[in-house]
Amino acid sequence: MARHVTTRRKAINTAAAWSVAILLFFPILWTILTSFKPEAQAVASPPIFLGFDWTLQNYIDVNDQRDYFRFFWNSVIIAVGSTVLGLVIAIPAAWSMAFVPGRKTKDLLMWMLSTKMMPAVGVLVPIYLIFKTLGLLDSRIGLVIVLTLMNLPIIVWMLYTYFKEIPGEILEAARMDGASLASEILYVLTPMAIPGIASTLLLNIILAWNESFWTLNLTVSNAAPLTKFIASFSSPQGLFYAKLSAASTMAILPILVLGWFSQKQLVRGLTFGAVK
Amino acid sequence: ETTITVATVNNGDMIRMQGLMDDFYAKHPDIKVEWVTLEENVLRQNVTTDIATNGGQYDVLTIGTYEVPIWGKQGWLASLNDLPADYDVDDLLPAIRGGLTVDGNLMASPFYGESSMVMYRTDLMEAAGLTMPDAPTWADIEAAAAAMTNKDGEVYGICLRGKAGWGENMAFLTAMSNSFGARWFDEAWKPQFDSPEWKATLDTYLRLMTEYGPPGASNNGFNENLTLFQQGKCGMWIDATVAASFVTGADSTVADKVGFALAPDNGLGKRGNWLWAWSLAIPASSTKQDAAKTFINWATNKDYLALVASKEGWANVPPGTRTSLYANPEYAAIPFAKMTIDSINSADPNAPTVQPVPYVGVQFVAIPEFQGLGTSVGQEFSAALAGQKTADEALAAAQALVTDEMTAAGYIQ
Amino acid sequence: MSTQSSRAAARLMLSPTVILLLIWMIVPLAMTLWFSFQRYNLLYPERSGWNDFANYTRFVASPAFMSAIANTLILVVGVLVITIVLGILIALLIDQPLWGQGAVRILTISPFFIMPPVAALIWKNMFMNPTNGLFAEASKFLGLSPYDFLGQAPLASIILIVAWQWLPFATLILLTALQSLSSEELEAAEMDGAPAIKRFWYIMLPHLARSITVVVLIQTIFLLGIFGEILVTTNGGPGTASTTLPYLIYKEALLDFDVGTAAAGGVVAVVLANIVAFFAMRAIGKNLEG
Amino acid sequence: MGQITLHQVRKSFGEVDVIPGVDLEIKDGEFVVFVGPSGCGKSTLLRLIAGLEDTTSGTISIDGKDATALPPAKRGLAMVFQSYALYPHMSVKKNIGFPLKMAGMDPAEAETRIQRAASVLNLTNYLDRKPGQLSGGQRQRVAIGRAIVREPAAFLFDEPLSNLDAALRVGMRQEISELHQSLKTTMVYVTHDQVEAMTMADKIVVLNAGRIEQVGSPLDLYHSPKNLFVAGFIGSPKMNLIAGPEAAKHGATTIGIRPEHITVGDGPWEGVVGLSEHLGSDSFIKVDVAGVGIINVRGPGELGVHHGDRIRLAPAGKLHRFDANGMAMA
Amino acid sequence: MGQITLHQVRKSFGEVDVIPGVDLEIKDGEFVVFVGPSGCGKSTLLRLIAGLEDTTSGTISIDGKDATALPPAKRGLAMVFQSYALYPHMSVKKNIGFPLKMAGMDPAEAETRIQRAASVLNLTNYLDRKPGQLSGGQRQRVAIGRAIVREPAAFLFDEPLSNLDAALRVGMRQEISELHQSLKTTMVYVTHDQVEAMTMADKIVVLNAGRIEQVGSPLDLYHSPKNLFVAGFIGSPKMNLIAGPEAAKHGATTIGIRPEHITVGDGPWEGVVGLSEHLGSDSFIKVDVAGVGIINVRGPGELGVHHGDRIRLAPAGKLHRFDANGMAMA
Ligand SMILES: Nc1ncnc2c1ncn2[C@@H]1O[C@H](COP(=O)(O)OP(=O)(O)OP(=O)(O)O)[C@@H](O)[C@H]1O
Ligand SMILES: Nc1ncnc2c1ncn2[C@@H]1O[C@H](COP(=O)(O)OP(=O)(O)OP(=O)(O)O)[C@@H](O)[C@H]1O
Ligand SMILES: [Mg+2]
Ligand SMILES: [Mg+2]
Repeated sequence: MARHVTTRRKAINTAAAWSVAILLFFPILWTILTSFKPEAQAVASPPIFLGFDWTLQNYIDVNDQRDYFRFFWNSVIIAVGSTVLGLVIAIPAAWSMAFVPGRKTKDLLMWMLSTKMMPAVGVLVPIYLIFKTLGLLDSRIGLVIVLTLMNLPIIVWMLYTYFKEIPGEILEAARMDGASLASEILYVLTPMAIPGIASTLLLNIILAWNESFWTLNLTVSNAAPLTKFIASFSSPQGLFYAKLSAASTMAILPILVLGWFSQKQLVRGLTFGAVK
Repeated sequence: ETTITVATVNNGDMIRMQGLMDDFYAKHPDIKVEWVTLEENVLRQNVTTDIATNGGQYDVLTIGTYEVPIWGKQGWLASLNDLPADYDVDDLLPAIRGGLTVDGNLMASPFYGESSMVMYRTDLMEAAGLTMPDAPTWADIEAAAAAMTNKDGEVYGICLRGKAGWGENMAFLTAMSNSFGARWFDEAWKPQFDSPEWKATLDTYLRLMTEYGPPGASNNGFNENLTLFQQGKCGMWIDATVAASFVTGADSTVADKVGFALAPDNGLGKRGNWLWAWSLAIPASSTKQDAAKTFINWATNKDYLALVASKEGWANVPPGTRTSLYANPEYAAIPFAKMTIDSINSADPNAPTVQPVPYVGVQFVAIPEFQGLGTSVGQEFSAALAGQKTADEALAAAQALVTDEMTAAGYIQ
Repeated sequence: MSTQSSRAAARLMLSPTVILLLIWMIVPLAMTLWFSFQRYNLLYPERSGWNDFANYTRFVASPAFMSAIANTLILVVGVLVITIVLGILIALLIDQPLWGQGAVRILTISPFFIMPPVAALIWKNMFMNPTNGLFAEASKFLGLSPYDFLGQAPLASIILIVAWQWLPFATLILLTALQSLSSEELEAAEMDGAPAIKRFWYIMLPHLARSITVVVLIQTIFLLGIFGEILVTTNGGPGTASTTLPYLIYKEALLDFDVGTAAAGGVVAVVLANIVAFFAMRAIGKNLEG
Repeated sequence: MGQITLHQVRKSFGEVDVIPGVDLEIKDGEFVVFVGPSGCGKSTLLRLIAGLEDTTSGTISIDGKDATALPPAKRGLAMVFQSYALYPHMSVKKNIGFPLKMAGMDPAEAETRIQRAASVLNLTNYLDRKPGQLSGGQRQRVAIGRAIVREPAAFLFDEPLSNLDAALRVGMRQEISELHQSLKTTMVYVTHDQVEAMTMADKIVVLNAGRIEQVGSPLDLYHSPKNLFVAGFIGSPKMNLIAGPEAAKHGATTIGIRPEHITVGDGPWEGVVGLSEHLGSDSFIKVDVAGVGIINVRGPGELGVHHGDRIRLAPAGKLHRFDANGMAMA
Repeated sequence: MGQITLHQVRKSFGEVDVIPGVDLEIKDGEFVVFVGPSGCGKSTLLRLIAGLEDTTSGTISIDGKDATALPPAKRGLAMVFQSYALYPHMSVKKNIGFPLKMAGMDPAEAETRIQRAASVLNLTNYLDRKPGQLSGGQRQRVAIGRAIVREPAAFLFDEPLSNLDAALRVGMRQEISELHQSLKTTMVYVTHDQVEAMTMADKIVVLNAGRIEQVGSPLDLYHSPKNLFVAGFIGSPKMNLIAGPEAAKHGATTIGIRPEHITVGDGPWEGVVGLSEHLGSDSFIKVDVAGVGIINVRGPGELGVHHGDRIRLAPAGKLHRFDANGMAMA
């Protein structure tokens, strides 16, 4: 494989790969561009790519209409909160399955995953009623709980695959060294699994950030995250492409940037142990 | 200090109100308003779930003429009979007020009201050598559509709603069917899609749309058609009266070339226009009813109209709720004002059809099942528009599914 | 590692997850099951009581049901096929030496981060709209008449949108897998006289089998529940052309507010999902061993 | 102090009896090596002593006290793992200090102990490195350092050198021997490499399928293997084992003779040279002797014998005799 | 047929000259071993021959024809990789048959060839297993099987035994030697293990930093190393290399004497025994001789010498002399 690759060949590869990448990215790029257009130029025919009258007005309008940062903070709190809570619950579970496996461990994992197959719409009313009874409607806590439970199987699974790569001998060494179970997990396992935990964290923040069924239906205003913010911008009175694009950009950009920066860790985590 | 949560749709008038809150806070410093602004469908889901499960998360709801009679009957809404005198309930347009009154109690206060009408391009009509009567028939419409269509030039004679949904294509088609003498149900709640009147309605609709309509119409709703019209791609558009201010507004390329006419009829005594009002109501479960009433009074009072007029001009005043507005000479000067009030006045939610019906509602049937039914039937008709079904197949399917649902729901014994 | 005390500790530490998930699964499921036998419409508080199997028969007998099942399967399989085939091709491409590999990866992965409703809005309004969308503009530019994606090919359009969102996931997993293929194995094949195509077919593809399995498993779980994209784009239409099982349940639950029937639909969906899962996990579980 | 006694220790995994029942006495300060083929239960036995596995039955006592039910941390033993099992996220210093931290030792006292251990092991210059930045031999030493600081009653080693390359292995082997000489602490050492066993052990325990075949000093085992298994296992190249009429001549079922105890030239056995390997210092040849079988011979480097030559061989050292049960005969 | 000639072959990776320029002639049927320390370019040289790397300059010809630009598949060579590089998803049979399938061979004919290869390599019973179900030695044989079936002009091996454990390594080494004797095909074999090199090679090529230090038969290199590098590299334990006045006595900068060429008892050097290891068959001792340094000695198993003893040593074999440039002196 280490054979020399001609520059010509590399140039062709580069051109092809960039074409594909730009094609995939184009819808996002177009949305971002549109968000800087005056409304009339947003629907101009033929479309204007760059030579339009750049404006920030859409962002100003959008922020005037809705207090963006309130939604943003709710998104952050809910996404991070549910992920961290999930990790706290999942780390011991993943430890158990990875280091003290039983005959049923694989089945248990599959079962956990299968809890995700329940169609959310089908159980909305039961959950809604439970939440109402517990006073959790429109609370961040409530959403954190739901999203934690939603993503718990994924978190457990990802951690499990990471932990399995850690040699059991190291934990035994800690035990020989006099560490209690808690110290073993706290001082040895967790720091060793930091890369894995980080990518689990990232992936689940993304999943939680983008969750748009429970967040829409269980919040009103106090706990409303960005999905709710977006839901207030598809207007019944006119397709405000530019404003919609601005709102969309504001909703996706934080997580997009996070995703870009953590791309390496994410990719490792996404493989769910499929690649050794 | 009391905080009330107000749920609204995200249309222009509501957004404008949020910008005018300084006035409210100045007058009522002890009340704070928390806005929940949502797209119509999401709003309806959230609000309905809340009110039906007694969730109590909202103090003021923005709801339509469809919900008011149903919810009012369930006792879910607080009566607004005791609003202060300056509210002047008698100033409300009778058709609108009628739609919001249940058993003699006003259950919601209209924020703005609308009907539907024909908007057309005066320049194209002129070029075609035609004139649009103020009260056209469907034949007039078809002739005008044929004359204005120039598909190569991307001008389509008529744009109508095609996107499936009880509030989308079915709002239009139900209103249209009224002028053809059709109805959803007879007095025994038997569905009527097998009637020749419905057949005529659908045939006409499909003929208009396939021959003179824009491509992809089966996904066009209000928004899509508005954009098309503003870009000068539609010769005519029959839709909500509120659209008038948009097609003549700044974003429109044809602002100065738009004429208005009443929705068409077939000489049967009913026109094909609807009646709708976005209204503010208070859930019976709200614990802050006084503050909520104070807010509603402020938002739907005559003074509010004056406030908007003073800040944003008469053209931006929420229309269609008060007689006094149309008596105001400044407002009457607006080109579409008269056509709007005439349209509203020509619809009667309590007697919507040529033949008698057991239900209330012009472009809907005010029963809880209608959202589902309307959407399913709307899907059939939009499939017919997309060319995936014939009109007869769509009607037969509609008849069958509505019969099933109504039987299951116990309307048909 | 398996002393009695560590086994006891393991059970203890596993229990919060298992108990929480059990509650999360059983409580709503039990309530759903209960509701599914009730007359229960949110808008008719006065109508209530035991309803036998009426909700089920209504749900299953509804004309949209069979097409919803078919559409659900087509959607899942369609997206899987597209993401895996394109994913492999793109992964092979990105794996080659090229300039700006990092940037290419970043661009490629981006669609995965987009909120589903936003993705649907973008595609519907700015691309597939037959009058204003970029596709329409492109066909006009080419002198063709614009294609009405959502009207004429609603399901295919939705598949396209969903596939766009999931393609990065498949691509990146497959790319990582490709990179884990030992170069010696490829060199051995080269020495054995296998040309590039055959190396792909006989060496790379089998190597990817495990990753493909994971892609199928994870995506199936997420795809079975998709309805937000449908709601935003086609509302399940025209006709029932893009109505899927979750969308059908949505209609019962949030348009009709018929909790009973929606619950029956939910139970049916759970049963079907588990049938799919049973076979999928059988096949996949094997592939994941070792 | 570090005397370990196993009494009727049994271990089974599910149905499988991995250790059918072992009695063993390890004296304080002894260097005991467990050898045996792969899968014979060496690691399992060591882990039972460490407390990382529960015994199925039997008792383990350390310094006279029953430790069978004690958790690993309470047994006062230290273990060095095959993979070293260093904590990759901690510096060398933290690695070595970890047991002390777990024991809640006063940091100043811990620091002195760490420094002492580091200087014993020549690690003083590497205290701030992470394990990833160390060579194999250095990692090995850190693992030992982590064991030393606790001043354990005994050290347990599980094939600590098997991941090192040949040259390093020789060096580390010597270092561990020297460590034992200086600390005089009991060491239990598992290996399957018999050179390690021979050169390091005070006492070798030969295991086969979970059973102890023979316990004794290295030269004991070399010179007087108790049975065929030990005879075949100890010594490299392997002892030639000859059955049949040739053995019968010596009144045994099988006779054994080591390759280095055969001379080439004259003698009773005639055969054809098969493989012949010349290493310069030694020559290894395989001779096919009719009626006897293949005989391995180790001769001097100058042995001028090649593939296909016909030569004669003579036994020239101890001849081991085994009975029908494979047991050595007097 | 399998003659390989390298003429002024040079290879650089970017700036780094890994092979500065090598000339080498490999005769048909020869067993040639490349040895050298890690990173010296053995693998690179082998991969250049295989065609898996392009030469930077120079020519490689196979059987007299220029093969420098031929793709690997066209060179008619077969390679066995260090990691075996078996196809994990194919059965043993499919693995072995893969090159034949790629060559489009008739399945019946392929089947006979596979069976023949399998029986040569004792794999007949494993044909339906996957590589994951095989032991290290069996995998090794499958890899060889895959090479054999093609009846190549030459085999290339890149450290094929380095992943096996010691005992297996000895066995496989002999199997490969026997294979060479029966097939008589040219083999080029890379290793850094000098025992392998010594026992298997017809001709050893010692590489150091990409340069050829010496080419010759194993005993040539053992007895007459051309320079210090080869002297130190060939032979185990390593040759004792002594510089200073002791060397000057012999008119050299450095003198070398192998551990097995030193006798204990009487002699000119007196020292203290450091480490002494007794393996039964041999004893290895390190003696610290004042003014000379540490001398390694290999003696017989019965050598009764222990740590701390003061003994005398005498050179009793060839003494190698090297000049200031490290080259051997006549
Ligand atoms: N956790 C376990 N469950 C079931 N069987 C086991 C377990 N651990 C070990 N065994 C079995 O017990 C036997 C002894 O294993 P052990 O690891 O003690 O061998 P060993 O002598 O250390 O071998 P090696 O030299 O290969 O390390 C083996 O047959 C092994 O398969
Ligand atoms: N693809 C490459 N790019 C850059 N340098 C390389 C490459 N492959 C090998 N090298 C360098 O070339 C030199 C020789 O490597 P080579 O693998 O041939 O050594 P070797 O003798 O086989 O060593 P070992 O015994 O460790 O396998 C090394 O210094 C190595 O770092
Ligand atoms: Mg072991
Ligand atoms: Mg190499």
